[in-house]
Amino acid sequence: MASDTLTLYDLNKKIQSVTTKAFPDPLWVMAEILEIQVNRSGHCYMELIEKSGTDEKIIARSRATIWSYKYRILRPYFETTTRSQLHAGIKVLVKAEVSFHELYGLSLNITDIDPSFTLGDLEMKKREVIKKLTADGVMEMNKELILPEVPQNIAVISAKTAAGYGDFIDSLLNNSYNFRFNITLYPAIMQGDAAERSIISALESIFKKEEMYDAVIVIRGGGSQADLECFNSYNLALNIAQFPVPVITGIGHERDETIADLVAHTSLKTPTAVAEFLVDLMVRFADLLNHLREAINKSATWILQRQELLIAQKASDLSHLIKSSLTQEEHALETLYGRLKSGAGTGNMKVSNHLKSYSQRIKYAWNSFSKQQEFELAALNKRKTRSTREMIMQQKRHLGSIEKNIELTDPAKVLERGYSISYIDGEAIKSAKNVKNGDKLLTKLSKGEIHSIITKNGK
Amino acid sequence: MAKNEISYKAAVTEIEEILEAIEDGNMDVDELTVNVKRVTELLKLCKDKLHKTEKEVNKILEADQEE
Amino acid sequence: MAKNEISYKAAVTEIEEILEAIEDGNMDVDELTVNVKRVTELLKLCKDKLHKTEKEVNKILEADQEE
Amino acid sequence: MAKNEISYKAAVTEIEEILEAIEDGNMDVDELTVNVKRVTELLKLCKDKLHKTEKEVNKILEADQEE
Amino acid sequence: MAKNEISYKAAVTEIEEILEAIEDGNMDVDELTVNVKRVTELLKLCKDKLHKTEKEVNKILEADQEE
Amino acid sequence: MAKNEISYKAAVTEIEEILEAIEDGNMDVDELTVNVKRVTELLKLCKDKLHKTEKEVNKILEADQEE
Amino acid sequence: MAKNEISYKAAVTEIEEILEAIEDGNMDVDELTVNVKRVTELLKLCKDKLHKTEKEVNKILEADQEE
Repeated sequence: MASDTLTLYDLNKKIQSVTTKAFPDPLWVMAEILEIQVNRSGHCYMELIEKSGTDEKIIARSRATIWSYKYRILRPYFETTTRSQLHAGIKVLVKAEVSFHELYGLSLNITDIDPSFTLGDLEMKKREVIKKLTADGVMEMNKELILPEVPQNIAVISAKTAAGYGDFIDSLLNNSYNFRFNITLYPAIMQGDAAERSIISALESIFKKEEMYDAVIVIRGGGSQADLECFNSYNLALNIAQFPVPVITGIGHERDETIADLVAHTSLKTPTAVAEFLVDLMVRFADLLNHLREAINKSATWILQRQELLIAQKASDLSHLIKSSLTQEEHALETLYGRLKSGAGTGNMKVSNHLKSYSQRIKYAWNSFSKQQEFELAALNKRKTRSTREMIMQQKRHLGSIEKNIELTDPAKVLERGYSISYIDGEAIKSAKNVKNGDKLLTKLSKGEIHSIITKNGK
Repeated sequence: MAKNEISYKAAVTEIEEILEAIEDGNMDVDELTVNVKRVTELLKLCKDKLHKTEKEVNKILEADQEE
Repeated sequence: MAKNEISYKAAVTEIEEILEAIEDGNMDVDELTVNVKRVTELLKLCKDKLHKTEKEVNKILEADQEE
Repeated sequence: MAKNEISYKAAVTEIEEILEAIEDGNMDVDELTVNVKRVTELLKLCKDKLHKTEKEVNKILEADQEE
Repeated sequence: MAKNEISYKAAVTEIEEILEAIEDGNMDVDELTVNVKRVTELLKLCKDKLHKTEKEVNKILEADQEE
Repeated sequence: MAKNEISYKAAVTEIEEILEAIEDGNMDVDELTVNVKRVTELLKLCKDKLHKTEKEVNKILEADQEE
Repeated sequence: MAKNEISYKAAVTEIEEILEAIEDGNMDVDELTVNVKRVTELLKLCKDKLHKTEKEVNKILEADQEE
């Protein structure tokens, strides 16, 4: 046996002393809770791990303990701050003493916890889920469904025994208006690790009878305030968002809404609030019906009154119209009579004027005729005088010119100018040819005659 | 009466024909007197008719008013 | 009755036609008396009709009001 | 009377024929006196006729107006 | 009944048509009496219908309220 | 008288015939003398007639004018 | 049941349509009664649907308790 051989106890004791030496003070350690368990004496035992950032492979693992006296203080501190329980899957920042026990091995003794680290982590997770749902395009899907005015047929997802459920049913069915609801419970686990799967399976059951329901109510009453983490789950939100019936949540939180609330059609704070909301819808509808009834009453009355007025108006119109029509007709007849009187008068006047104009026309015609005739006779008279005188004058001129011609031709006149005519044997001599010597010549002059004998003939 | 044998309208037509002939100057002076006499007769006839009609019309209208 | 053979409207139309002819001076004096008489008759007929209608209408309207 | 045997129109025609003959120089001086005398007589006849007609027409028209 | 053969609306329309014709003066006096009688009948018919309807409507609405 | 047996027209015609013959120049002095004498006589006759006619016509025309 | 054949929404829509027609004044008086009756029926149907006639609370709660 080698000299350096140690008993296990010795070895562990050695590790214990090294460890104690190496980690004299507590350290702040970041880790994820893999498992968590509280035993009967109130001690809390956890299995902490660290996953690789890339492939989610566990790269470190350690046990950790919160002793009951500490746990009683840390648990409420953590839960009120984060509104989440210490449960598997969350990341924590804890102050831990590294202790090594020869019998139990290495363990981290947690003395303090920083809830704000977990809170940040949860918030980040929540944001990631919202981001994913938004990327899926389902965030608004359930909100876009139309909630019937009268959601009477209701599927409720709740823990069967929960006080919230009882309150809900009570205020719904005992409403003071006697409204009627058909409620079907789909029981589910509403907290803890199993809640997500349980609620989704309830939704799936409802989905099979989808057409029977006007709304799906998800309520959770009375449980711990720090029990809401399951309602931030991506899977549950995806199921609610895509559900074909409007989902109304009444999960019982007071501050932040869960993702289930965000994607639901309507989210209310408590189950009772949901019940009031539903009753209120009914009241509003009943009001609408009353309002419509009154409106019908008013309209019908109005229409009848209006028609009555109209008919009365027509009756009075008739009487007025008839009277005015008859009066008008009477006036028209009087006008016609007046026209007859004046017409017959003017007719005669016209005709008699016409006759007067004839007398005048005769006068004018006669005057112009007689003037014309007188004028013509006067003209003829003038023509008579003028033409007679002209004729006489012309004859005078004619005779005068003849006289002149004769004077020029008269032999006696010729002789007066010194000419003479010689005769032989009574014949006027025009040539010396036949004249012989001794012929007795008688020469006539203007005044007197000369007798002579030819002695020489100069032929 | 012979006078009534000619209607008012015909009388007026004849008057106008004679007047036109005189106005055109186509009438022999010898016929003129005859024609003027004719026109005068016709005018008288028309006037008589007119007066008679006037009286009758007035009688009718007065009778009507009394009603 | 013969009177009823002509409607009120037709009577008025005839009256107006005759009046227009008289007013235009296109009417033969010989026809004037006849036409004036006709118009007077037609006017009387119209008035009678009017009065009769008035009475009947009043009777109907009064009966209606009493209801 | 013989004078009336010739109409106004015929008288005017004869006057015109004689005057034309004088104006054309176709008339024998021996006949001139006779013809001038004839024209003068015819003119007188026409004037007389005209005046007589005038008187008659006036008489008729006056009578007409008096009515 | 023959009365019911005409609807309220048709009755009102007919009343209005007759009234318009009277107003326009296009109605022959001869037809006036007949038409006035007709309008009066139609008015009565309308009133009757109106009262009957009023009663029925009231009955229905009251019955509804009592529930 | 023989003088009057020849008309004015015939006298003028004869004068013109003689003048034509003289103008032809074929006339003997003795004939010439005879013819000239004849023409002279005829001229006188014509002149006398003309004067007489003138006087008569003037008398007629003047008388006409006085009217 | 026949009642359930019409949904709230359809009932309200029908009521509103009838109401509009009445308010527009386009409704014949003859149709008024029928339509008011129809509206009243629809209203009754809706109210009946709304109000429960039997109390179901206990039934549910009891059933719940038994589980």
